[in-house]
Amino acid sequence: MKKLINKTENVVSEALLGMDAAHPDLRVDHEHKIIYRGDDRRPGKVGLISGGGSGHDPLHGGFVGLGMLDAACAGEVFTSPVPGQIMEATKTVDDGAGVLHIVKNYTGDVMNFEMAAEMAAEETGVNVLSVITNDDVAVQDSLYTAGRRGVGVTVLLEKIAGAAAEEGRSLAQVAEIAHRVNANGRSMGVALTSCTVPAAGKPTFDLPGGEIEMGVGIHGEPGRKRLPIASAKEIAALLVEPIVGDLDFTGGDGVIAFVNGLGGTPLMELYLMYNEVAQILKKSGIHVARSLVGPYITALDMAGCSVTLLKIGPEMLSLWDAPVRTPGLRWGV
Amino acid sequence: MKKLINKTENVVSEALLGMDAAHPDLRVDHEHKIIYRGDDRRPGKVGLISGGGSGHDPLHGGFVGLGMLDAACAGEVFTSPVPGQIMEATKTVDDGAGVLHIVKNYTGDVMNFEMAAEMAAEETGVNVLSVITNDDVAVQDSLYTAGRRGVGVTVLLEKIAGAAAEEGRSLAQVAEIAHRVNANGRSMGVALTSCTVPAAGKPTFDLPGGEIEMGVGIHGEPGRKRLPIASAKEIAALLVEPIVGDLDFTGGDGVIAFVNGLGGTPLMELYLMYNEVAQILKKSGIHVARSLVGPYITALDMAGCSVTLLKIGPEMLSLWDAPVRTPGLRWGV
Amino acid sequence: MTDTSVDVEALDRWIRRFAEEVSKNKDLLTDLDSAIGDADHGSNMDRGMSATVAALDEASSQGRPLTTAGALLKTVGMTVVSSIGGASGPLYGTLFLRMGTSAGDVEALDDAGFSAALTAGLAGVVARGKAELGDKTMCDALAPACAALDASLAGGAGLSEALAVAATSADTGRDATIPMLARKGRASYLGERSIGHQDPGATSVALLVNAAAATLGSRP
Amino acid sequence: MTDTSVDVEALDRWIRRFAEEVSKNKDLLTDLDSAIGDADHGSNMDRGMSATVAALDEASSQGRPLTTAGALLKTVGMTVVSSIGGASGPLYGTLFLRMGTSAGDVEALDDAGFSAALTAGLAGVVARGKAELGDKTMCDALAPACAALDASLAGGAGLSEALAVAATSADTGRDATIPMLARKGRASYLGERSIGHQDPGATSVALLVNAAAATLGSRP
Ligand SMILES: Nc1ncnc2c1ncn2[C@@H]1O[C@H](COP(=O)(O)OP(=O)(O)O)[C@@H](O)[C@H]1O
Ligand SMILES: Nc1ncnc2c1ncn2[C@@H]1O[C@H](COP(=O)(O)OP(=O)(O)O)[C@@H](O)[C@H]1O
Ligand SMILES: [Mg+2]
Ligand SMILES: [Mg+2]
Ligand SMILES: [Mg+2]
Ligand SMILES: [Mg+2]
Repeated sequence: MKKLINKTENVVSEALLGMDAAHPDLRVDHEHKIIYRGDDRRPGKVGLISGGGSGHDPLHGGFVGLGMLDAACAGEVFTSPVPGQIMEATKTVDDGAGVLHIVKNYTGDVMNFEMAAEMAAEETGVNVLSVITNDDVAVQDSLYTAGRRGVGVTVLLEKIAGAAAEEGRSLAQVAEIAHRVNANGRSMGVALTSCTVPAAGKPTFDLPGGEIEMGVGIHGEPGRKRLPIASAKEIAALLVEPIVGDLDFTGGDGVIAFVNGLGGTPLMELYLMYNEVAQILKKSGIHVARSLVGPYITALDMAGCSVTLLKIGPEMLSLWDAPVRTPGLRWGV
Repeated sequence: MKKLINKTENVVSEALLGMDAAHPDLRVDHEHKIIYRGDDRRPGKVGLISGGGSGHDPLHGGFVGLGMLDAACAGEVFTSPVPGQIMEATKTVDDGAGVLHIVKNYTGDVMNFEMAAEMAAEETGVNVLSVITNDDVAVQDSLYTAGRRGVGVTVLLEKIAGAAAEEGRSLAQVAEIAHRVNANGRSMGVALTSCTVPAAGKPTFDLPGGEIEMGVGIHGEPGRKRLPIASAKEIAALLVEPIVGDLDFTGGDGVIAFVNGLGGTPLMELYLMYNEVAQILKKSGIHVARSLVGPYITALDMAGCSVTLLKIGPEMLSLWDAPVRTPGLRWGV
Repeated sequence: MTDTSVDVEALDRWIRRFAEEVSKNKDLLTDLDSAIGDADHGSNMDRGMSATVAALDEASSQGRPLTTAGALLKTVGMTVVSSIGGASGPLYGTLFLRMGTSAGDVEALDDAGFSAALTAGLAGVVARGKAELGDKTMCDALAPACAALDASLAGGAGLSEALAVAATSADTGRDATIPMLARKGRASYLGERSIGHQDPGATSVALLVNAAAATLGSRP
Repeated sequence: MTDTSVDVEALDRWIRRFAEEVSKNKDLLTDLDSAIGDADHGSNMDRGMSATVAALDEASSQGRPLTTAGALLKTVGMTVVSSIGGASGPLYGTLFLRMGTSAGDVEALDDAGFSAALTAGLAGVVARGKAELGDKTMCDALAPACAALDASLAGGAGLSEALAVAATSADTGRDATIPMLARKGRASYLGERSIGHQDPGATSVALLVNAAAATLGSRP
């Protein structure tokens, strides 16, 4: 394993020191590993919190700021934060209007956020609602399993719900639009290589020379199946088909099309993939209203990408276009 | 080689199709492989053009837009554009106020831009000035060699000169500040892995398990020497020492400190490196006025990073802070 | 037969032994989690149990020793919850917290009391994680261990003997996860591909029950 | 002796042969460039020479054949300049453009005329790239080849023989780049580490001169 790190145990805390130094707009609580907005918030604004295992940068810490999150709790690499952190962040950002927890659907994340919400409510009576993202069509959904993973939609949701909160909407309203975003988004990912968790010191899975792993998440979990490496055009089709097969994206005001890099794949390839995705969508009669291309929800150094489609209407579109000022997404301000 | 591509010959043109589709703010001339600003420019504004081999995304195409470049010419992967492209872009962006060519100091880039400037001047009489960036302290400079490579400073220069042009300064003034940026910036890079040029199909160099390559550029050129992998703290020292040994960065208004990812290294490690760099600068009495952390001038999928320091005064600082709206850098607008 | 007394010191020994075993088997647990998860179960458990040992040390060094079984187990649970994260943090945390509640403010537990506490812990894990038997989780080692412990004690065995049986059951339960198709936790994302791999959580649970057999059964 | 006539057809054969050789040696050129450059000299030259062959084909198919040596060489030069980029684009482009200017509007060059054209090409490369002998560049193969060609012709050899000598000189010049420390081009960034590697540009120049020896010397 070759990484730009010191001790593996300190990767997360040292990266937070760097984020803190690089972004005067943010305030970092190093004891609790929480990244806060450093600027003034609208009084009485609903608080937006997310968090999860580290190693998905810029998610979540890079999405803290005006128009997006109020706080992000950083867990160990690929390990959800603990209830204490989440409770601390919840109490800190609550301004009386309540707090929304944005949680990716992993057993660990769900349970830790759940415990934190219970504990925070008990301690201070803060009103907490949660939205759980579960957009990964690679995973067969069922009442009897852990269900689908939360992946790319999380980024879009944090932006859109963040704008709704910034507008001054109530907790119930912000939660409602957040649920709507999740319900209307689907994702699918592919890995060309595994990632290497610093503490593990070696790649999580072996991927022989000529193979790719279809249906991976963002934790180096092995995917659903291996295939021989194919062209970008073929891979794009393999990613888009299960997405559009799962939800009807035609008609209406179109979609936000999001091609996400998993960390080790350069932007040039992501643009090339986006071209393939855009062509498929065009042929399928799906109108692309907005697009996003880049590494936004990553899996350490994994090479590969994911595609997310989010069906939108005028309301979501205007929330998407609303000003945002975070290290990871910034426009209109 | 595993990449998200179709045919290796089409990598650049297909990535440009994707950029075009993803960025309605840009206009792409696919025949000439030129990325133009799609929005309205101030009338009579000096035109800023850069370009170079592809594979350094977001440089240069991702820096086209308000407050930065007017056009970027995309060469083949790691191969400078040809004079015809550059001439075409020069004629197109000239608004009577002349055009500045921003060229990284590589033999090929310098010669192709030179020929283009000669041809454009001959054909249309457009006034062209050039600035050549050569900030890489890994390379020993001499009158008798190709001199130092242009690397990280190019990003900062495109931003600062872009802001000067946007303000309405004359060609001579824009060129002057551009030269000043180059004169005050220094960089140094390290690779943890080689990159793989699509047409070559295999890594440009072999880097055995436990070794790193110090003093690499952005083309997978082997560096100056190999060392056993070291801690982030040690690597940061090895990068910063030759920079501050080459130019005095203490005093004055401080520096822009830029930790750049080479393509395959995740943001978490870049932040961790930035923390180490910031600590060294603090100990050395160098004030960090602004910082930039992320993959901005890359070498395809190479893992590693570079550090750039730019000594600034109030003028450069305010040009740095001025609004910019490009796919790669965006603030204040 | 006389009941074995599981007092605070014995529980402390148990937890420390578990921490040692986790540390020794850290790479194994992470390797198992690499195959069907995200390669962190070893470092998660090791981080949690090191923090727990540190918390136990601190409590005694600061002169506020944990004097009841309930207090000790709750401290373990709280430390685990607040230092692990992931799935194992809340699950192991709940296990120990519920054991603590079940144990209550007593200096020592009798055999039945220990068995009841462990079963209460299992119930907490099930309540929190909603896993059913056969879902390929830590429950597949913990549930048979609880059942065996209870049955052995009911059949007249001493704690020593009953815990030995429970440890064997945990091992068998752990091994039985290999052919299972995962329906909970990260391994469930793999569908059919989860078959043929041993569950990391069931493996750490087997270490926990074996540590109990090695430390609790002996009369003081 | 009678001069060999290097006419437009002969030049066309030369260029096409060079294109073939470049295509055959594409991987070799890229491998050499991987060691001390950026791994693209093979694909650069191949892209340029394929475009050149296409340009020659197009000119004849569109019924506006290149009727003079100057016109043909300038077409080659312009195509190379506008399709390669990098260092080799302007350098090879200048080589052929200057050869074209030197050749002028004639249907055929005599031996001395061809030699003069090649030497003019070399002068263009030096003017553009500022390399000196021993800098480990294409000049280290091209300069000795020009000198040998000129000297052989002056000594009374026919073009065939003189080009054979020139080709040998180019090969020797190419091999002599191995121990050199690069002072121009990308290889110069490596400093001492450039020693021990053959220069890719000198290697492609040797292909060019060998292609001339194979195609130009024979009397029609
Ligand atoms: N819903 C659940 N109920 C019981 N145990 C579970 C559940 N989900 C996961 N587990 C256990 O947790 C283990 C994984 O723990 P760990 O790797 O530490 O957490 P994470 O999956 O968050 O990375 C699995 O091997 C499994 O035994
Ligand atoms: N200044 C120069 N003068 C002459 N030849 C040069 C000069 N710089 C580079 N070269 C030649 O160009 C070759 C590299 O060409 P190529 O790889 O196609 O371009 P690039 O270096 O831009 O990638 C070198 O091997 C060398 O022979
Ligand atoms: Mg985990
Ligand atoms: Mg090149
Ligand atoms: Mg795990
Ligand atoms: Mg090259």
